[in-house]
Amino acid sequence: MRNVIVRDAGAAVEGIKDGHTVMVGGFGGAGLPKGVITAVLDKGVRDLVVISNNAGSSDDDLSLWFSAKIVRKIICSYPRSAQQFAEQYRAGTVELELVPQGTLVERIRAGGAGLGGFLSPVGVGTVFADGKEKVTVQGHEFLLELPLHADFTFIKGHLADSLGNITYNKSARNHCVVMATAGDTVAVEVDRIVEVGELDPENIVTPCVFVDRVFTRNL
Amino acid sequence: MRNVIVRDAGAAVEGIKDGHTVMVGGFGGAGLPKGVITAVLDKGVRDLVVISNNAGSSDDDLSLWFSAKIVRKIICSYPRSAQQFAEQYRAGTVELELVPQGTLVERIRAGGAGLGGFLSPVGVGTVFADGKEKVTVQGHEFLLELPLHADFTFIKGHLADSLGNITYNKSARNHCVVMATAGDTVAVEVDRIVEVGELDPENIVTPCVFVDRVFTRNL
Amino acid sequence: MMKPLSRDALARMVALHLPNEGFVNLGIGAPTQVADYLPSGSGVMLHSENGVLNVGPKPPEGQEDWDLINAGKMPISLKRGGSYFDSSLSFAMMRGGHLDVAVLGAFQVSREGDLANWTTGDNGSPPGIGGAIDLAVGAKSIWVMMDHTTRDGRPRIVERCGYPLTARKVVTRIFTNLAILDVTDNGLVVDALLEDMRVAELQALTEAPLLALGKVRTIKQDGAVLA
Amino acid sequence: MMKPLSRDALARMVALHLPNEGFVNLGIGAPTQVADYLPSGSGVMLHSENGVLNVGPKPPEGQEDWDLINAGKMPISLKRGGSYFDSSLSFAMMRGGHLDVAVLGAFQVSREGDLANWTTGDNGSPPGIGGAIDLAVGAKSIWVMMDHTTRDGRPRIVERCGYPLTARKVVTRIFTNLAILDVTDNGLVVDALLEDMRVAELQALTEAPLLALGKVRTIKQDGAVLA
Repeated sequence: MRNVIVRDAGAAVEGIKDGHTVMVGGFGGAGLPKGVITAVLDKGVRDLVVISNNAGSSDDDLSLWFSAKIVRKIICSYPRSAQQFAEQYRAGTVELELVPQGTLVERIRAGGAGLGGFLSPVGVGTVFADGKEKVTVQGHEFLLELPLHADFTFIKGHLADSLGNITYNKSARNHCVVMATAGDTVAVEVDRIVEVGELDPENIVTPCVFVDRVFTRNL
Repeated sequence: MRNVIVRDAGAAVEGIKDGHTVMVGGFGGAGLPKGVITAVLDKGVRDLVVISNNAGSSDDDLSLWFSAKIVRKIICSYPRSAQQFAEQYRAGTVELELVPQGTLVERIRAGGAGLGGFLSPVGVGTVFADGKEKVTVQGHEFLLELPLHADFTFIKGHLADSLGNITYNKSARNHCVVMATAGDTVAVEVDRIVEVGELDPENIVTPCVFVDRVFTRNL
Repeated sequence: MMKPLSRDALARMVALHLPNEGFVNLGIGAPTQVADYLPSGSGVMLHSENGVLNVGPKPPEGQEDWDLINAGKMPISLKRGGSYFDSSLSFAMMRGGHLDVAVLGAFQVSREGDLANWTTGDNGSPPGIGGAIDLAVGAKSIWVMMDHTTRDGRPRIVERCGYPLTARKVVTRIFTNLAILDVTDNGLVVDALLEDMRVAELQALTEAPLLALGKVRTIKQDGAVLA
Repeated sequence: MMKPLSRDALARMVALHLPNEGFVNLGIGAPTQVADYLPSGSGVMLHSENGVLNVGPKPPEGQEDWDLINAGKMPISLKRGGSYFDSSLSFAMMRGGHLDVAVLGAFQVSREGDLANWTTGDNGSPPGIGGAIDLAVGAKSIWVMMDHTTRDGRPRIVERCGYPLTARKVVTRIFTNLAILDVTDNGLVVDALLEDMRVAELQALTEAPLLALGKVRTIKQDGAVLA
């Protein structure tokens, strides 16, 4: 039977390479898979393109990747209170693609759902329309937004079984749920692993088809 | 406190008018709100535009609406085994817009999510591309699909509280979950009404913000 | 003349205007404070963009759950009948017009309801947009809550926004520490004004022209408004 | 010459080829039967378009739950570790390339892998497309399972489909009651053939040209295939 449980965060990030695009779940600390932060650093990769809502604001999050200068570009909605990122940004050593949060999530969903893009009313008439194709439908103007996809997706769940079915805890679902659909390799850090059959089929949020690796953190 | 419970199916369809667009949930009988079928008939409305996966195949579903000739057009994916519809279709008294099932669901989702449309790979190079705008993104051809929205949405849930939070039973979720987001008035037939607080916040599938009316069937 | 409303009084004034049983999103910063002044029994349900409906108050110290936070990343609680969902559904709620009111902070609002609330364009600091722009486009009513002028006395309610726009023609109502203004097709209409203040005095602090068409209601020091 | 494979034997042949632990969708009609022949321990997880993952067998008579059905609207059960979800997520799985194999019935398949499986264009009856087209575009591998010819002996594997297309260049493998063919850039390659049948005999029943490049495996009457 399928078993996606891996030993630790190191095994969860195995195969990550220079230049990869990496999605990292979380809104603030909720949904952030902290175990992979150092595991990725340990792999010695660089030039990463990171897709995440924030750009790190404490000593156990994406800030560490900016300090270590392994990020070439970040696609995110709210890189405030992000001191390490801000330093790299001011120095011109990291590229920022700022995306409205709802558009960011929807672009990730499009990537996971096999869509070529979508028409959004968000950003029309603002700097967020710059460089984007405008499409008018039934008299309303929209921006054509393109899908996002990643080589690796790292997210935080609550419970998992060995098949890879995932539940989340409270507001920690945030971007994790769509990110789980949009990575070539999807690795999920969870609080606890349960027996197959323990999760109520009605309450599984991410079905196992989307999940490649599951691990618990060595605390 | 908000209380969306109404007396019966008749109250749930109150306000429906000639020419309205109506979404009806269900895949076969699962998720089909059978109580509203006769309630709508009782209102004496006609010229409805119906959005549903199927076109009825038994004596307690959309077949009744076709028998009564109250449907002007149906937008659906699989109107097979639908005898009453087929008769009207052959007679030329009802219009059919045939939409691939995944595209149907996604168009409804776009309607509920405030998007102007999306680019789908489904249907490229087939008759389903006829009359649709083709958009090429990064060398791939897509069809521009437009959102669907309804005046009334009728779906079937399992449990509801008086705020309008909804859960579903097994595969009866199907199209109901997105349809709940895309109607001006959303009425949900449920098996049972529970106290506010009884539904686990992690397991509510349709949050109450989408729901206007809830009723149980008088069996 | 009375002093401008305190932050608390302004929050209270906004809270007292929210529709009963409405679904409301309070933006990060000052608008978050509105939650503290909702009348008991108002039935207002608060939405948080990160995937929470029916947000409750801050939990007691020591009982914070950092998996249960609001858009400002501060610990919250969940009221009975609340629910959790992912960001795609949360933004579908926002962009899809399912929320009745969004209360947002702003740097500037124009006569036509243009909103500038995400950046002053200051060089150096990385900009952040977050979810405010999705709310501004999607909620049924967009209310702005802000000081009437900048700290150095310049108007924030202007003919045309000088700062980068968040969205065009979306603001429907402006609550400031001096007044309540309605954004109408005819222009900005004064709905309520600080007690003892005159419309001409308010106009002097406002770049866009103001209309006082009907009866102007009176704002008391505690944020209550009298007809 | 041996008789063509029975429906059961064809279903068994397809079942034996599915990848261990693969995520598989079985189309309505004949492909549904493949489920009955999955080797125990294969770990194959079946997906149903109406929102079920890890579909189990038909429940015993009297224990049907009409809220738990498959794409053919017949009662099913759920295996341990299965899950329910709504159609938008279900079709995201399909269109987004998350399923390993979709096994679909067909009226015709072309040399290049064009698929025609939704309508023969007969006049009168309303057409139905359902979810087959989404699968055909999205699954990583599209396998067709069908009789090699029509009832009156005409080829179904053709140069160009005469019936309306479901999708272009998507079929990767064809399982018929006579043979297994791989759709390659060079054309249709015979992978396996009914015992005692010759490639020339198969070609006579096939409009598109066939290639027998390497060793052709042997299909036994029960659907087993020998190297």
